[in-house]
Amino acid sequence: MKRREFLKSAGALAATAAVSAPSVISSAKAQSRKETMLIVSESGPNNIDIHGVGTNVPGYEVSWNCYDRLISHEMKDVNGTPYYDRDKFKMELAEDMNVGDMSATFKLKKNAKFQDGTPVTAKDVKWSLDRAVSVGGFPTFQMAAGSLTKKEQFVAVDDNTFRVDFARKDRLTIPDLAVIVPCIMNSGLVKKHATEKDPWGLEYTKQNTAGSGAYKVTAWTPGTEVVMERNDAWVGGKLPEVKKIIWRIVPSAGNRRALLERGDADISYDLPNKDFVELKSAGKLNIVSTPYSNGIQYIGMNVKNPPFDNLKVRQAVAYALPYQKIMDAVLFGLAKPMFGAAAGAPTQVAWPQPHKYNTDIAKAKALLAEAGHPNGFETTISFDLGFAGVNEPLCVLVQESLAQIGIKCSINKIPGANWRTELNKKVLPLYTNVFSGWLDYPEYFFIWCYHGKNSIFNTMSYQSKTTDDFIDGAVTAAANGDKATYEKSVKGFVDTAYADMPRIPLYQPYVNVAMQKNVSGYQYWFHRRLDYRTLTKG
Amino acid sequence: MLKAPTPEVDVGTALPLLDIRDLTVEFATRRGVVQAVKKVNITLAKGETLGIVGESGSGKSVTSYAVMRILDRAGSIAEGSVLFSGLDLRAAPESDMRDLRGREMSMIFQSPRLALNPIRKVGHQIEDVLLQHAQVGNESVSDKAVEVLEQVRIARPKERYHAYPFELSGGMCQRVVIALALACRPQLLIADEPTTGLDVTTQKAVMDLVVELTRERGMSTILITHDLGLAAAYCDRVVVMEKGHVVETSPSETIFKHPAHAYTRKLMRATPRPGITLRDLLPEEETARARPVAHNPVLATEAPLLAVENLVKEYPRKGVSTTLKKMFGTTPVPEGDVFRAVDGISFQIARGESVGLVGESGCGKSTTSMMVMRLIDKTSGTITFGGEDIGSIPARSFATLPQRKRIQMVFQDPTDSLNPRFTAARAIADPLLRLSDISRGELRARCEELATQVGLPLQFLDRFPHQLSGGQKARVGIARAIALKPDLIILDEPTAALDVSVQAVVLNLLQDLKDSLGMSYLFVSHDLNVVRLLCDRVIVMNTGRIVEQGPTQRVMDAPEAAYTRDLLAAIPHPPV
Amino acid sequence: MLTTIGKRLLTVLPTLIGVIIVTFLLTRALPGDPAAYFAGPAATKEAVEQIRVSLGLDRPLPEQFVRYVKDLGRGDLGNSLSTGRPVVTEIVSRLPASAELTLLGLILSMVIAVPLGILAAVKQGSWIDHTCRIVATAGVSLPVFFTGLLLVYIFYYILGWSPAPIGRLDAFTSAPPNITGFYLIDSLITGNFETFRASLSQLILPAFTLGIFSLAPIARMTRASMLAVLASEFVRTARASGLDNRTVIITYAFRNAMLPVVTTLGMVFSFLLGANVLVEKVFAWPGIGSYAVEALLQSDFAPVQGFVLTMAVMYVALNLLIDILYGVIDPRVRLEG
Amino acid sequence: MTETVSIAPAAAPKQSSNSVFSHAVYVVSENPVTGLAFGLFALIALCALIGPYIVPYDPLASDTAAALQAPSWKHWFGTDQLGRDIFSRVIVATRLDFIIAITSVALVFVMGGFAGIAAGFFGGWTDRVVSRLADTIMAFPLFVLAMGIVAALGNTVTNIVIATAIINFPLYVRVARAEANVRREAGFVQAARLSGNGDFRILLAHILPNIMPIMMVQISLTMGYAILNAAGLSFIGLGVKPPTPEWGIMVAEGAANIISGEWWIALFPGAALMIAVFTFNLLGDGLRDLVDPQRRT
Repeated sequence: MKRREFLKSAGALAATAAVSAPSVISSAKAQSRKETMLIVSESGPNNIDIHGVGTNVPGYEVSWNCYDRLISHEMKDVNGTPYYDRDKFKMELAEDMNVGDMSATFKLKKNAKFQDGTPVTAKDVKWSLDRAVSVGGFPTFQMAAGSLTKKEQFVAVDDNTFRVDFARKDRLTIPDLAVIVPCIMNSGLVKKHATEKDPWGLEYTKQNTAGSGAYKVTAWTPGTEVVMERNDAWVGGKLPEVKKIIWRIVPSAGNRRALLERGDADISYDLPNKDFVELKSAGKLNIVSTPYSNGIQYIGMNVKNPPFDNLKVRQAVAYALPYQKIMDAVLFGLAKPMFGAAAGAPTQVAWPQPHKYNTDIAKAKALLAEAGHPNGFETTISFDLGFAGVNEPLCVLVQESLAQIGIKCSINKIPGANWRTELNKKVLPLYTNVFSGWLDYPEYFFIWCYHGKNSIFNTMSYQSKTTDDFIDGAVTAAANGDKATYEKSVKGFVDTAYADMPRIPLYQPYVNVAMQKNVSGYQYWFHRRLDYRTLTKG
Repeated sequence: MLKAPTPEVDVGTALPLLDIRDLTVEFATRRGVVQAVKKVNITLAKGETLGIVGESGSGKSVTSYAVMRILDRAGSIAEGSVLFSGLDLRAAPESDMRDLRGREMSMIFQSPRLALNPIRKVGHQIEDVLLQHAQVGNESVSDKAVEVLEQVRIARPKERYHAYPFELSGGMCQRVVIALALACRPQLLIADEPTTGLDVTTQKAVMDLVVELTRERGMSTILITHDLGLAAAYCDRVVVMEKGHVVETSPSETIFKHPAHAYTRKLMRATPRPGITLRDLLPEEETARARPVAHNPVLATEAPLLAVENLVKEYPRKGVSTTLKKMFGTTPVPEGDVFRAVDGISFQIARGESVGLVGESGCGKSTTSMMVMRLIDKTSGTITFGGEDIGSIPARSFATLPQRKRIQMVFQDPTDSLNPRFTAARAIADPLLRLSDISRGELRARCEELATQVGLPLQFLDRFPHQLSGGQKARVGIARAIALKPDLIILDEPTAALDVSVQAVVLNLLQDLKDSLGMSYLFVSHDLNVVRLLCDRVIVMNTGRIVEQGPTQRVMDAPEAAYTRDLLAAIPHPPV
Repeated sequence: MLTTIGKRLLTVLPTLIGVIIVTFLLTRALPGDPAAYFAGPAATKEAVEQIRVSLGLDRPLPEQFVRYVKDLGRGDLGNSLSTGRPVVTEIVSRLPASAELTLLGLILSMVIAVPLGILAAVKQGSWIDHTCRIVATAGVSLPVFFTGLLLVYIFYYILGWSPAPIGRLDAFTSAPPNITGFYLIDSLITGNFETFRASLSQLILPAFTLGIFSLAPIARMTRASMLAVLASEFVRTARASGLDNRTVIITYAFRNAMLPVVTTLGMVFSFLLGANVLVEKVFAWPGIGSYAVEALLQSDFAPVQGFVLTMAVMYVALNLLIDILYGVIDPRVRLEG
Repeated sequence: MTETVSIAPAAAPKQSSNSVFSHAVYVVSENPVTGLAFGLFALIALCALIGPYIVPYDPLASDTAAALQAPSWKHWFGTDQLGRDIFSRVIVATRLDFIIAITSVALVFVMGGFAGIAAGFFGGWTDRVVSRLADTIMAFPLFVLAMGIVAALGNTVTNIVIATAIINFPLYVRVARAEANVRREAGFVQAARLSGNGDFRILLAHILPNIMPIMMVQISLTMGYAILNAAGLSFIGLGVKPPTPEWGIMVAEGAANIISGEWWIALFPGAALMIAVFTFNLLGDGLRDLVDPQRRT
């Protein structure tokens, strides 16, 4: 209660300050201020081409807004927020899409031009998709997830017509053409900057945008700011209202909040949950919270090595976790619980869905004793320092809770840069992490995280023939439209995962965005970054 | 204020220039208030030269600081008055005092080099004073400064005007200080030990200059010194101070012929001068008790204890910026540019003999003693000690060799030579612990024995150096040097930092120890009067070479070298 | 003079070589695997391996070192893996930001600390002395990031006197043309007073944060050396010559007292450059400190090496400058040099 | 303070037993700031010693129901995000911070102090090697070097201590070298040589004790910087491991909450940190006076 009161007074104080303080921005700038969106975030892009080596997530946002794809998604309404519709596509560069049995044909918009004025042709499309499947690393991987692996699959029929040949039947192929990776580039322009060592011109696109998108990057200082200006000749959709985007990197979360509260920044989407909750209750800003699609934060355990190779130990941990405490103290309620489903609740054909465990220390102790560890054991719990705001208190709570059943764990902070290296070694005994799939299909998540082919995200080194069969079954059934088998398979792998419990889902995180009241047009996308094109300010 | 010219000395008749009445100066210290000057009465007539003589702690400097009102923060005038031309200085506001200082009364301090701002051209420093007291206008000030420099007999004053203090010799610096003090033609000059730290020859030149200038201008002068001889030689009247009191005030001649106060007599006697023996330095009652000086006949046939042949020491010449050295610790040596501190000297010391090594600063006497001491390595030549060539043993390894026991040293500065963190007993015990096989149990007894031998009361053994007086520290240093019963002791100006009365005692102690222990001494000193008392033979050095050596009596009475003659002539001679 | 500088430069060579070796080894000892980081979230082991080869990270250390030194010789500091730009360009564009901030911080600090130190020495033992000591010490007792955040909270969030802490300029003022890289100077040269005002107002808080942090060492040093000089013979002589207080304290005492202070400036600067890293993070300052920290945490070798090398060169240059300054103040050094 | 002519004491030699105490009393009473520093130091040392036994709450125990409470009678300094009692955490953290400060200083004193003395005393190659090493370290921006070391070796308390010691190395070398250099030609060193002391013994028994007073100032200053350094590392994320209470990491964690109004999370550990650094800094002069026998008249 006290906290609330304090918040109120702080808010009031800030409000008076805002009124009485001289405006930071002089009147001469007022006009440009109106047409400009100032975005603040913790980190910025390291590469503005999603095909580049090691492009980080902020880089995806630039790519999304500065390039077009053939197709995109329609919006639907989820709890009052526009939310991308997994199943409905809309045309972006394509004017028309015709999906056949083993191929899809696209007609390009005739008036589509790249930002340098050259028209967009099917050759550009082919070159861009060839590039995506050829450069290796993440983009190629993402393409492969939709069974797009070979250049031969992409055919420029004529200047205006483009065809994608399917390698196999896969229901993820079309959705995979609507993710960020298959963006269309100005092949002529990029090729000019290509070299023998760099045939795809990656060096050029790392620093420059060469697309037909709604915005173009006009200035970029890594780690400081990105400035984007509207492309007035954009044909991919309705011309955006905001003329200029200034994206400033403000590493200190406190300062980002201050900037929002003082009205200097228009939007910020990475703030601590606590701030979102408080800003929401203060009511000065628009706060939109949407659950991650197809994503969970979980506690993972390495099932290949003792002691977590023992199912009873894993179950003991699942009973020992302080789920509700985490929801309250770490997330401030801004997440969807993935625990404590009713005992008799049937398994859904959906992902993510809650498991049936709840905090029960007595049960956990009993299980641990059964597993042969009546006095517990020692281990380490690791987390990614890049997300310390959530991970650190979460791990502290987990550590404290596990100590009650005798498991003493020390906390191991791993800097963001090393996190994937460590995960890839697959030796961390106990850790917390988030995974979410762009493509919102249960089997997509499970292929990455539970399948025996042991991708990087199967961090538990989980191997189960049953699970593999169910996953493969679901993929095939989906491709063939066999709904019954599909549903059975999904329930099957979910049940197996919860029975074997190699990873314990904690909650489904929310994407939170804080905006000034005069900002509207926010849409939730699978990639969880901002789409500037629909934002308005007025 | 118009200055009345006072060409004649008129003691007693007119209003005195300076009248100090019942002056008491107090210092607030940690142990409470200490009176440094107690009820002092001094008058100074116009044109008079007054000497204030006393040993350290007598309050002579404090008196002068009180006159100038430049006492430390902790000090204050508690009582009495200071009248300057009838003006009460004690009551004068600070702004008036500032006007008086430098214009009406000036002061010269000891260590002239330190008395000048190291980073300001000497000409500008003189101008500061001239401008402060509005002696000249801005436009002609530099001409005036040059003129002032000229008056203190500085050659090429126009060039010197642009010199920094470090570019001038010690004597030259003192001339600049004098110029600074006299620039505004004050009526009173206070010279506080103006010649301490200067070589005898320079000392004489500086004193002569001061006297000449003050006489010429009819100024009054107060000369503060510990050297009774100096005071008597240059002053009309002498005030003797002891522990804050004035014990006697008399004309110079009287004070030497008929010292009235016992302390004056003691001081008088302790001042080394020609024609006396070592024992004469001690107060009368002690002279009687002292053993006569033993004369160990030196046998010419016997092999010498120490023989030095063609000894040379070269140093690389300093050339690179000192900050460079500070930053990088090493100095690249410019090739071929070396300085010969000791330039091929040869001499011998017999067993039981006491040899004086005399010369002015920089003549190489200290370097020679350090080489003989095996503290530094020679460049060439031989050092034979007790028949053994010790010169070829590296200095670094000599410290732990048994030969180390046989050559010891008493250092110039008793304070500097004692480890501040060792008690007296620990300092005396140090050589015993390192170089003898004395047991821990016997150690204390041996220390006490040594302390008794050097006349150090036993209760001082557990004190730290800063808790001891200068004389006591000197005794500790001597006790340490004789602890291992060495054959040769090098005495490096052992009394230079001591008051004369203490010096008298220490010199006698050294003589007694030599007699009883049969050691040889190499006595390094700049003071011929002292050397005369203690040494059988004397070696005179100048610029790294020996200019003359021979029996003390002969060298003193009939010097052969011109340099020796200059040296002897420069010693101030009190009226006898 | 030139030969002195030449000799000085020669003596710093071992230092620079030492810095190069230490940095190289240190960066290689960092636990991260840049290859895995840059392979992206979904890379296979083969993909990681491929990137490792393309980055030359599969070669033995000595070979990598030789290659690094060869590149250095050509003035090539390599490319930052995380921003993809040549490190040289990045440093050149970011150095002025850090230098402007640090210098202003240092100047601010000197402007406050030197008079404080003098005052404390002149009034030694008085309450003024104690207050100076407490104030200066209190400044150095807080972690810089905390001071910075506190200042932002008070002067931006609560009072609104200071502009938003988002770097060198607010989002709507354009940067002045790049002449010296120092916004204050460049905006003045081009007569753009609005930009000057904007960049100055952005600079004030971070510069104060740094300044507060370095008050103590400067004030302490000034006081100590002032005390020593005030007790010296030549100050006594000056007083005995009747020179007024101002001349004694400024012309005689202060100029001499500045000598040791000037020598410590190099150290204080090095100290500030370290603190700068944290201040830049708090104020979203686009300097090289924050750049290096990010790179360090991402195991991005090239920027870290480039940063350290730049700092080492700056440190050496600064010390050279201090030597020259020392020579200007102290004739004894001038003559010998 | 310059000492005037020292007057030979009249007191009997047995004075030395209680003089240490009376000297301490004098040093403290002479300078009120030093007195304050000594008082605070005693308080800090006491907290480090008995802190964990007197605190009202378990510093590690979370209580999410009582999270983010403002200071009250129940929780004097309020509670943090996980409902832990900040007062208990601040008090318990004293020990760790104290240990970090003391061990890092001890380490650098042993390394830098001895290297510096040897460099100043022997000169020549010893000096060249030590000075170059110090210069090399000095040429790094020190905090970044500390970050690099901790990042490379891993963020444990030991490594923080090592990194802190390394970055302070040049400071110790400089001071020790300069002081030893001044004394290498001193009379008492020559005398020690005449007494048959080898170089090593002169270094340890004669020179080292004499430069202790000035080293004391250095030690106390670097003790403060050690804590600041650890705090800075925590801010970057390279500090000690959670949930161990440590001032720096508590300030760093709480710093994000200042703007949202929970000032107490950062303020109290910040104040504790400030008081400690402040105390260590001010202590130096007092310690010097205490250790210096010259001042004990």
